[in-house]
Amino acid sequence: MLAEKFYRSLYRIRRIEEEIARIYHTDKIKSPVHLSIGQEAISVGVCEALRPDDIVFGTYRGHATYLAKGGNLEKMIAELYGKSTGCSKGKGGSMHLIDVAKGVMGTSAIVGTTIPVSVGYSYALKYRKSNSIVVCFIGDGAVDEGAFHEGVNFAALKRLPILFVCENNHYAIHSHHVSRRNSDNICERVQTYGMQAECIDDGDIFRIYDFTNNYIKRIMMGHIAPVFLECITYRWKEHVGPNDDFHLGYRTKDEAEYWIQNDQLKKLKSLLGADISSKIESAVDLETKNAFEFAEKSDFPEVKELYTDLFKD
Amino acid sequence: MLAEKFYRSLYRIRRIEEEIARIYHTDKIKSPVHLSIGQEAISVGVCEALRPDDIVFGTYRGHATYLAKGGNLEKMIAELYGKSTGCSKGKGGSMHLIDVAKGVMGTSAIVGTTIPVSVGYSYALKYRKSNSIVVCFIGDGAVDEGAFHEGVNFAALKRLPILFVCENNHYAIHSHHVSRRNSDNICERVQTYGMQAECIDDGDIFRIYDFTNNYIKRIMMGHIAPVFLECITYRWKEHVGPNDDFHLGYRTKDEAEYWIQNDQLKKLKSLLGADISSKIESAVDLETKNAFEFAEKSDFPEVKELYTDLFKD
Amino acid sequence: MQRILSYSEAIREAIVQEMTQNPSVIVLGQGVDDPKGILGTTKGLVDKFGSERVFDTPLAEDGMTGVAIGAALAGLRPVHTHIRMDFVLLAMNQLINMAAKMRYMFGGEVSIPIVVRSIIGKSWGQGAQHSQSIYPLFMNIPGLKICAPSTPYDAKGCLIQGIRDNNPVLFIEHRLLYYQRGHVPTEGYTVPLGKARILAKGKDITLVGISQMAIECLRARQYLKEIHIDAEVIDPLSLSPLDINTILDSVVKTKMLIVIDYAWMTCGAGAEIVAQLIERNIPRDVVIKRMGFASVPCPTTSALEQHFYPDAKEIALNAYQMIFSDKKAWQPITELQAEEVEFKGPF
Amino acid sequence: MQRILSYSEAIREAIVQEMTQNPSVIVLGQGVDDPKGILGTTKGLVDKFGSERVFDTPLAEDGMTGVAIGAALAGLRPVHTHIRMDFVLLAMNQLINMAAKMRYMFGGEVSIPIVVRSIIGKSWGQGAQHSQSIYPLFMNIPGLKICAPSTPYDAKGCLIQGIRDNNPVLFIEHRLLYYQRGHVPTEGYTVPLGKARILAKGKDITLVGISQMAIECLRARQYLKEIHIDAEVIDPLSLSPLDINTILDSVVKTKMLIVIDYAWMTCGAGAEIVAQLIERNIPRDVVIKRMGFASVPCPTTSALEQHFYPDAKEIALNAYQMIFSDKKAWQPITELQAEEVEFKGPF
Ligand SMILES: Cc1ncc(C[n+]2csc(CCOP(=O)(O)OP(=O)(O)O)c2C)c(N)n1
Ligand SMILES: Cc1ncc(C[n+]2csc(CCOP(=O)(O)OP(=O)(O)O)c2C)c(N)n1
Ligand SMILES: [Mg+2]
Ligand SMILES: [Mg+2]
Repeated sequence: MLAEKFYRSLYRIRRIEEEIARIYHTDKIKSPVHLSIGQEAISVGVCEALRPDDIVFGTYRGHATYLAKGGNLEKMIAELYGKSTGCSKGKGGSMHLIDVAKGVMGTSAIVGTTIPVSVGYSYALKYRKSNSIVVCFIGDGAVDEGAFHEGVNFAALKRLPILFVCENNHYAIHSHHVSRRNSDNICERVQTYGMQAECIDDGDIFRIYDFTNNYIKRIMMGHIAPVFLECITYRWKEHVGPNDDFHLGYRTKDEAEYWIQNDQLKKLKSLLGADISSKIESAVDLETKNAFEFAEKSDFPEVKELYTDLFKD
Repeated sequence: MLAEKFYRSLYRIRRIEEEIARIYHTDKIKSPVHLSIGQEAISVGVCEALRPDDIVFGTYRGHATYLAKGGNLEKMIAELYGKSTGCSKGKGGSMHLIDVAKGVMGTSAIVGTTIPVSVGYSYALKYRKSNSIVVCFIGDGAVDEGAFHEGVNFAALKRLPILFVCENNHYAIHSHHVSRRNSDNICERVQTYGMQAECIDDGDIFRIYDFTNNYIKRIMMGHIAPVFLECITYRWKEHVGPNDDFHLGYRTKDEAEYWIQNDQLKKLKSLLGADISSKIESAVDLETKNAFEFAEKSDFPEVKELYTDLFKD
Repeated sequence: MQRILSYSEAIREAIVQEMTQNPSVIVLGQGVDDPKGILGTTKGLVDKFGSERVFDTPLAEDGMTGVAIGAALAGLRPVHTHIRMDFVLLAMNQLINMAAKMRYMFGGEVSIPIVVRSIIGKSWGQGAQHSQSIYPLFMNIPGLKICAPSTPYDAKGCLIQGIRDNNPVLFIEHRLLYYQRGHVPTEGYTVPLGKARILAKGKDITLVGISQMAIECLRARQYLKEIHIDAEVIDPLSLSPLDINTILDSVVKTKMLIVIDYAWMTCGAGAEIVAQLIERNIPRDVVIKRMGFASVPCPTTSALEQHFYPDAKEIALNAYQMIFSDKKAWQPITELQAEEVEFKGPF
Repeated sequence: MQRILSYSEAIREAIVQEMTQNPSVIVLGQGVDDPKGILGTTKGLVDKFGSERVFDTPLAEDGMTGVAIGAALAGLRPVHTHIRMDFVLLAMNQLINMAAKMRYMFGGEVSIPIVVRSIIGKSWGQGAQHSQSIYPLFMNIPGLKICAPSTPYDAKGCLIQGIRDNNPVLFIEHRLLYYQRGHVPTEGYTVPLGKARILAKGKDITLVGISQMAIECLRARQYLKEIHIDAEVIDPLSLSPLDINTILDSVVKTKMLIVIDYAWMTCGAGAEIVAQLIERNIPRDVVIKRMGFASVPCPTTSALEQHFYPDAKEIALNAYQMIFSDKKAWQPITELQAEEVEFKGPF
């Protein structure tokens, strides 16, 4: 059942990020964390529709993307801990997660950089006549960058199998889009490049799922073209770190209220009922506990690791 | 009379560029020349509407812009000859023309670079509550660049007094826009940034003039906002150099035919009649002759000039 | 009496004073008007000077650099801030193809008085894309001035000089320096770009430290006192133009030199300093060494990150080994108290 | 029998052979499929291999570099061409923040087999924005390989090696070298990146010339024969990794070194070579000099441009002055015939 799958993935991400937030003060995680709390339904809705061979690229706010696409949990937590068992051997940290086997092709800390890279990956897929697609998750801030324009243009030009997913939480760090753009009409802009662009403004996970599903169906039928999905959403925590930041004054709790009420996690839970949800929760809680234990117990990389992984022979 | 002014400026640019083309094989001009022949009416139409304090920025294909805005002719030819009397003391060549006194703030050889620079200049004008505007001339190739997106966005965001003029000749070197963009809808795209954008597709110099004039009127009435003007046009000569290049096969003479028929110079001449036009022509011919003589007679810079003009004290 | 300010306060004071006395000075950059105010350096400026003079920008490093250049062409003096130097890689085209060249290629007709502030420096676990210090790339380019002062006094003086300078100036601030405190005069004053500062006199070895490495050199100097080595510590302050003579004089005296880049070493400032000294025929018995980042991207895990950066102890150890021609792994006994607060994330 | 090809033909042959044997190799860049075909190096490729493997791009250097990186991540081997290295300044973000770092920051999970071809070199009157050779900027960055061969033989061999290499490789071609002709074997062969080539043996002085400067060094060597000076000429071929040992061995023998950068000297390859030699304790009596571009943007007028670039006569003069400790303005009597056609614009 769809709701159950969604709930499992969503609860899992929320649970893990809350655990990260909880232990963050201990300094065991010496890596800046950009939590997705409040925005997870987008990654879940999209990734639940994806097939194993589909590819995702994410941003530094990438825990949800990584986990939703099936990225290895233990390796992620170990990565945050800087351990050699981490998905990037401790060299990447929270902002550089990867799981090649699961099609998570990496997250980047430079805003906008994954846009053309995702497009290039999808070029290769089309070139190989693969049926797979690439999903490129970006924030609304990335839309400001020249790389957005150049990347989207090329995807449209070559009609590539790529789904752009823009998580529009209205802010880039503390900067609201009104101080960055004349109007908030990303989809309208994207359409002029020659691709379909739609906005889902209520965070509904089923709508996000359906949209992605339909896109994949069209790809399978041979209608290869890029598509753009904007999802309005809200970041609950501070830009980076485990805390709330409404006291800073750049945004208000009121503004957040709709999104807190609209929490997809809560909605799914009430859909499923207590029996099912609590079963899922205890399984996830155990998995979470184990993952953090795995990270704790793992070793730090040896000093000689500083010099490895620069070049491939 | 408008047509007379237009004809003088247009004939002058054409005449000078043809002279450049004529003597180019002598290697006296050791600087790559990107001729505007066929496209001059855009610069003339726009610049005839400008006031002395208005500012223009142009590209490496900038002879027309420079001359139409009143840039010093002798200094331009001397610059092409690499003489110390050139507008850039021989250090800039054909691609780097400037006449600060006339508001020609410089042309650049890196596609797209003058876009944000023009925008920044117009920010300063608005900041100073000046009535002047900036005109930023670009080619259609510049639209591909991230700098276009970033520059246009900022102009729209801050509602700056800037007129973008895109000379759309369909080609970037030998590359037609179909190999660079999904569709040829620049204005539609620009509108989504939140600014007026219009296309003049027939090269009519009076329409170009009127458009600019109206823009300036609105600015004077205090309606400060950026505007985008696309002018469809055609480059008659090769991308760089004095020759025709229809033999290369990337474009056809047929395609050019409409524009050659539609030559604004010819049209203006027939409007004016032979009397007036030939009076203008002989004055310009003399001026041209003098300018080349000036360049010929001027000295090359002394070797010590190699090291000057790096920093301002 | 000495007035003590932090490095961050010194920078803010420089900006406030220059903005006050010259309406052409404007401040732009991502987050300059936000609650954190670029680690405090731009805090409150928007209230003081208004949103036309102090403004946040879109995430558009190349474009906004062009905007700053254009505003400068029109006579403004923009101070453009990047919260990490890594992001300046997006602005190389405007900085190198335009800002550095326009005056020359237009035969002196224009000038580009911009200051580009960028923050370098470790904090913790920032990783490959949030830790770079790429000043060597700019040192290669004629037409740019670059400075990276290490003390609050020089931060204020160099920044005021940078804002008044009629040319593009890159101003580089290390995150850990923000907690440095020191004497800063109240009035506006300038420190010239192109004159190195001898932070401490000494006779046995010359330590040249760039940006925060100058502070590490001062610490290393303390360590070395234990074994009666008297190190001279030089902060070049300005990397372009580079004051080689102050370094040369010191090296002629001490016959030993370590240059510590806060950057990768290949084609770095250390290489340039060594090459310039050799060209100036320094005495043949001078011993020279370069230090800097490990030749890899910066890893996040502290287990590796701590070996990526040079520090005071490693500098002291290298000095010890050079002086005694000894490979022994000497360690100072005393543990120095960090004068500056150790950075604690996240940011 | 020797098969003689031009540098340009050698490059084209390398690409054709690699594309033929490996369907993962693709070619992209502005104008790669146009009638001029990047000075002939990509001419006819689109007809041979189709427009999915050989394609023109929008004017979007940053974006298209990202596209190449993404395609490489997916297992393709893109060869991305820039007709001038100046334009690579728009692609620094993708090259340095992404291509150079991804393998490391993902703990070895990915690799980025891209080749970035870029053309440097004077022709005439190109001026400040069309003449830059910014390889020193990339030498500072770990994670990139850089080569700039001077002969047709090495151009083919290094380019094939670059395409087969599993890492980002910058391949730098000087416009004037395109007219060099030389022996090029028919079959596909590789020349390793990381081993310098001794272009001519000699015992009196070592001349290290980068890219086209290697050819100028060969000419200088001819001039110097007049006065019985026997110069050794080295082309480093690969700048990252840099084969310092070949240079070191030569210098130990000749005791005299001139490094000629085809770039500005500050923080250039010359600086790095000097610093590495000093760190390796070369004999104290070695005399060293750097040459390179004048420390200004490149002017267009030939009256100044000819003094901007080093050339064979100036190299020979410097060698003469070093060897005889003489300030005399010596000039060779013979005038060498340029082996290569002098470039004649426009381009
Ligand atoms: C090129 C670049 N510029 C600036 C930054 C600094 N920065 C980090 S996150 C961020 C905000 C990005 O906002 P958005 O894309 O909306 O993503 P969100 O954080 O809201 O998920 C900025 C400006 C960066 N990392 N990269
Ligand atoms: C950033 C950059 N990329 C590539 C080039 C090479 N180049 C020079 S002119 C040109 C074509 C520009 O076309 P367009 O903007 O349409 O102007 P037009 O030549 O048609 O007037 C190109 C690609 C350049 N100068 N700058
Ligand atoms: Mg956002
Ligand atoms: Mg065009």
